[in-house]
Amino acid sequence: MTRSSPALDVAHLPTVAFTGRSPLWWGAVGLIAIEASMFALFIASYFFLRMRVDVWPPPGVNVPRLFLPTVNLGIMILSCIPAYLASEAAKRSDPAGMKLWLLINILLALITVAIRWQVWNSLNYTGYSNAYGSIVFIILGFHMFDYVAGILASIVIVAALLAGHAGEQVRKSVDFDSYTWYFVVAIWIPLYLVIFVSPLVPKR
Amino acid sequence: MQSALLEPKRVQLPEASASEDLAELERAWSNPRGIIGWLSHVDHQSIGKRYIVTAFIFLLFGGVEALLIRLQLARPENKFLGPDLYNQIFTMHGTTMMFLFAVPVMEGMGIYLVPLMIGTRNVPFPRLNSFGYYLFVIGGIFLYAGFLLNIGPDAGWFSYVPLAGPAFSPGKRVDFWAQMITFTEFSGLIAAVELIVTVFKMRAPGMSLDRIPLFVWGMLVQSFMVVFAMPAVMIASTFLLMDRTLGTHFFNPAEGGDPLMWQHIFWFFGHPEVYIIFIPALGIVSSIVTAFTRKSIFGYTAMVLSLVATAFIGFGLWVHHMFATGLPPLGASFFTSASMMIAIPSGVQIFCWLATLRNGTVRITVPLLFVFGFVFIFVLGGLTGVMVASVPFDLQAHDTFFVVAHFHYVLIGGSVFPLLGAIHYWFPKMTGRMMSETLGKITFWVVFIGFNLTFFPMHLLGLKGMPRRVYTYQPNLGWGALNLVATVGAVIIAIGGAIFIANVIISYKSGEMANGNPWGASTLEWGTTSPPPHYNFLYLPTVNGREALWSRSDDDPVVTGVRTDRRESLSTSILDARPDHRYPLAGPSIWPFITALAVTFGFIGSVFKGSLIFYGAGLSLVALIGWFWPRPSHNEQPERVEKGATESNDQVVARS
Amino acid sequence: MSFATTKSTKLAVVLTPAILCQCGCRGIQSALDPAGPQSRSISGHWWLLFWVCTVVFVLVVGFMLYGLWRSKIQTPNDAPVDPAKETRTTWYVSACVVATVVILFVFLVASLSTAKTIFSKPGGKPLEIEVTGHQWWWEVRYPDPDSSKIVVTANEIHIPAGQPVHILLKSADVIHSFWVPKLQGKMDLIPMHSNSLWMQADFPGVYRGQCAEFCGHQHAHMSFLVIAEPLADFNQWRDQQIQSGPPPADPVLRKGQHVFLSSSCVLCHTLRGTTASATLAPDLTHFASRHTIAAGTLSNDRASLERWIVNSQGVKPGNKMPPNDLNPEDLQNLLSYLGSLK
Amino acid sequence: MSTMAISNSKVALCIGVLALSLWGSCCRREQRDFRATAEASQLAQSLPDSQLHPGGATNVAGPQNPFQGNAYAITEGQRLFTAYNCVGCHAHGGGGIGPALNDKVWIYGGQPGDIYESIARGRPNGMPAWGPRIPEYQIWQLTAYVQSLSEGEPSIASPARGDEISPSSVQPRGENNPK
Repeated sequence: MTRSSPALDVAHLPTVAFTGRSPLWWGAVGLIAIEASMFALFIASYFFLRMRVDVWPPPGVNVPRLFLPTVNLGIMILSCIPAYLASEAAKRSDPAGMKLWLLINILLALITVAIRWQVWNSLNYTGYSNAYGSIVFIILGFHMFDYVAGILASIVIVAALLAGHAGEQVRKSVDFDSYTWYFVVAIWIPLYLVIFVSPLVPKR
Repeated sequence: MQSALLEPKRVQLPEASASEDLAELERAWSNPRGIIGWLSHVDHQSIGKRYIVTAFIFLLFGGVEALLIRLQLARPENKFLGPDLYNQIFTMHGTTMMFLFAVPVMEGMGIYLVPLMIGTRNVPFPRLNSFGYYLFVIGGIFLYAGFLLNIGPDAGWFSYVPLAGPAFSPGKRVDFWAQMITFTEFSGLIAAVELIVTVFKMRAPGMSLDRIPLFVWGMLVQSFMVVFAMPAVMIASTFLLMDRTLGTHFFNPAEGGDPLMWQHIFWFFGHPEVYIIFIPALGIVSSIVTAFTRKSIFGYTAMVLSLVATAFIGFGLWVHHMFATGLPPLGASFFTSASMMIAIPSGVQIFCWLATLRNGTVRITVPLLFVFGFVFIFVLGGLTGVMVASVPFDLQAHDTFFVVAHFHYVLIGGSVFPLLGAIHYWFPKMTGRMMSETLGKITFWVVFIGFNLTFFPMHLLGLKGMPRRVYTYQPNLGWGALNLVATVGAVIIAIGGAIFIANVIISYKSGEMANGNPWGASTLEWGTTSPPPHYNFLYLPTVNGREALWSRSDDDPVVTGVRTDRRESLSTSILDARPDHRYPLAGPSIWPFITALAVTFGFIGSVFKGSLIFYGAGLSLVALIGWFWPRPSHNEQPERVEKGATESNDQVVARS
Repeated sequence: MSFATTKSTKLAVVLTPAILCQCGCRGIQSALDPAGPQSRSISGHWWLLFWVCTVVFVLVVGFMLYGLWRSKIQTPNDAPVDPAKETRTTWYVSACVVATVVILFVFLVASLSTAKTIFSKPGGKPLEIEVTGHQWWWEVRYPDPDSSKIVVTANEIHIPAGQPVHILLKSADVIHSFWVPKLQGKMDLIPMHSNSLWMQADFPGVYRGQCAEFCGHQHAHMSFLVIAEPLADFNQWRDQQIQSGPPPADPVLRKGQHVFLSSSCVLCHTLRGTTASATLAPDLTHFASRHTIAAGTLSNDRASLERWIVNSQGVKPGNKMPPNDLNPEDLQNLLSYLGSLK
Repeated sequence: MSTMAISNSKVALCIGVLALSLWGSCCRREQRDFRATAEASQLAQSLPDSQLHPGGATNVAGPQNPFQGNAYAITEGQRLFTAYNCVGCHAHGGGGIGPALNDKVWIYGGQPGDIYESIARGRPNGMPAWGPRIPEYQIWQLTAYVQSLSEGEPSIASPARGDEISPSSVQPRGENNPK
């Protein structure tokens, strides 16, 4: 086996890449596509159920005021800024920046969770009341699950950073965390419109 | 900057360096030993083979159930199985075949073959991949454990509410069904994302989009369909489970819910599901036809476009399962046209294969025989499919044995025949040994004859008015003779299955040894040894044509500079596959298995008590931290070799 | 030669449907043995689909075998690609695709026009019948503005021959599907949804129907009969069904009625003219005029009825009728009484 | 290798034990008992006369419900509860003319035997005696359902809600229990 063949030497290529160049980014896109189709189907189910009845929401259901949910949405959108700055810090390989911005992100997120809890408690129906309650609560619940999962992931990453890890895996994770966070916030906009705004539009 | 990279340098690869690389690769890619080690495997070959073997075991179970169904229906008023057991068995049969066999086996083929075919070392997220496998196998075991404990689901594989709802399906039977869906869909989605990213980012340099093998295109398109279709069934099963265990009202018409919503969501998944099973099979057929005609498939672009078109149209057909629910006629005619339209891309593929066969030089081998069987059976099933797309005829055929015949022609013809061909075709690659051609030919003819004997009479039964899912029928209806013929056919298929299993076992033990490329085929997986080493290729290949191995010359470069002392591969750009960066791959880990157990605890627990899902989530979080917590060995330093954990080098070298 | 070919072709054309019909078309529940305009229209549509698809199938498989044979005798390995041949192949393939599109278009048009026929409201004032699906039997009701003229029966639908009927479909529990293959395609009965279909029997006769959507344990034993009669006979039947049953004439029947009214029977069944008025199970007012018991499971004779009453679960496991442990005398009296309910 | 064999057999043993215990708990819940013989469906025989008074002792071990924990029987009981018009007085457990059944307050005792007796023989102030009309096994099914309303039956065997057609009749389980 004498080997004298041309070779494509890639030794000098980097081992980390971000955004569209990175397989991890595409993995996140896949995850986001799955979640997005789930939420799209929730919305479709919501309107399917709405279409089937004459009065929507059903009599006796109080739709919450728009104020708190809207403020909450504002804070959520705001929380994307520290997420973005954290991911930029990750690209620069700047552990202090990652820590700082992630912590701010987590703080803002926790505030929104508290406000949400307040909103939930103000609803006078539950998932067991009727089909309206069921669909609204499953949307709220699923999004909350995603949201909390995102926060927990950030907390774990911060813990890793505090423990002194700042290698390529952690940097990739911070980056990954940022775009999943954008998604979780972005998908809330249509959900907010469906749950809090659409009931204000009278059904014919 | 990067395009300069494509200019290869001529370097000497002295034997010494090659064997040094070889030794390092062997060490970096060896799998740990023992039970824990076995559960830690993350290489795509192990996971792919596990998927395939597990799925075939489920095929065996599903087949036995089919046989029991046929025995019960062999004669009128048969008392062999009572209605309760019969309903469980036909539900288990459908569920097993759809969720535990057809989709996983195709995904297993993809996970095994795609990285080899596109010339990389592993899928990009190896641990996630093994996590997906564990969820699948646990979901399957869960369902069958339930069945053996008399908790077998009994509302049909599409569990129409209200029959499957809390009031008409007491106990945990349908809950087990619904939660099994969650397990298998998780695993399906994971495999889909793996495959998409593998195909997008891990292709060998030079394998631009228009050089991707058709099988890989098939897996890519299938994975996209999975990503958009499977969330629907997860949602549907979650709704169902919540209605059943928590008392929500998604499907309760009394409180504003709607039973038809179940059908819409389920079939929004359920129809694409058929194409999820069938599109990889199209890829298999293309591979086999190429290999045995020694010719590129005629009309590569048309083939790819028709795959994509099938996927798109596949999402617009779901309502044709609901023609009898009393839809507005305008809507129905839209879905009729869409359902007929999907025959066009399928037709294009068939015509292109036939053109290839006609123009090429055909070697008739067992895999190709299965392709002929595929064309014969699938065309017939496709034509009956066009028939039932017509609303008026469907109103007669729907939910009768005509439809049973139709979808078995499409699914067995369109998917199982290519799959059996694929096993005969890729067996030498997977095991290093050839399968017996003689036994293979016998398998083909026995299965082919048995299949047609079983399912052709069902068309007539359906037209004579026999509804599906009846556990018995009365003698004066005149269905007895045809049913008996079908049962005889089923027994013949079972004999064919036994011959196939015997062939696999005999060939695995003592088949003729296979060289790297026994068929003289063109795709990259045939460019390495049989079976391939754990790292797939000593040097990652480059590609300069559609039929990679046929267009390859000694002057074509191989990739060097990817680290061999740890698991690493090359990531390339999406469109034209230029080298982009070196991509470190995760090594063996037990954490995916532990995480799967934690998730299992939550999923199974929540069937019995809703709040357990939160405990499961907590456990999963702990497991995930264990999984993802950064370890130095994973990053900059070379992989540590665990003591005594490597396979002995001699062994591996001897094998390769 | 040519004569022989035409003759054998003709023979084949004549024989194939005949053979198919022998094993495929006949039957009390066969979709290809139509007895009304709707079903006949569908069946005509089917034969169009069948013949065209058969031709396509033969062509494709024939071409596959021909291609195989051609390539076997062709020039051996690795002949250089001949561009003219490639172009020719492109043309062939395109022609096949165009043919596919044309055929599908024809099918689509045929399908839409058939759909129009079977869904459109026929002329004349149709008879309305309400059918409600229960696990596992059919409630049949002939509505009338005058509530004393409402007819309620079960598992048997009488219709006048040669006249369209409009069937309104409802469900009391799970989804069922109403299907009389010889008269019309099927339609689902869905809780809280109302569906309906048109059908017509051209000639007097008995047409069997069956539930076509899986609905639980006894989905297999959920059939019914459609009995088409000349209009006069139908009207006579209807008038007779409107009446409540006559009081029992002799002591045996009186005892039988007493057994009925004092046992579990009354909890589920109605006998108009008595205190039994529960609607969970079939109305038995004119029970003896029906042809079958238990939704087509048994024929309506004394022995079968005895079997059914004593041990219905042995006949139709899982059905909602409890077994009845009556003493022999009561049982015989009850059987006589039920047998008298013409 | 031998250690592996040992651990394999241990695993197998554990799985076996687990399977047996699962079987024990599941076969009762999942059985579909179709009462295939007439003897099984005699009309109700009264139980020994012991607790016919309001406030009768509930701790005395009475006869066990043969359908204890059986999901099919509970659902059948639910169907019969509507079918035999128990809802007319008791609504869907919430009470009306008759007492509420979805609380832990029992006037005539909450043991299966007491409930059986109440259905079979009736109680003063309006509860009719169903014994002469309803087969014994159906009374036990009703008993099981009535017990499930107050969580006297395991929740994994009880339906989460009904699928009634008339909207007013729907009252999900647990509505009265604060969550």
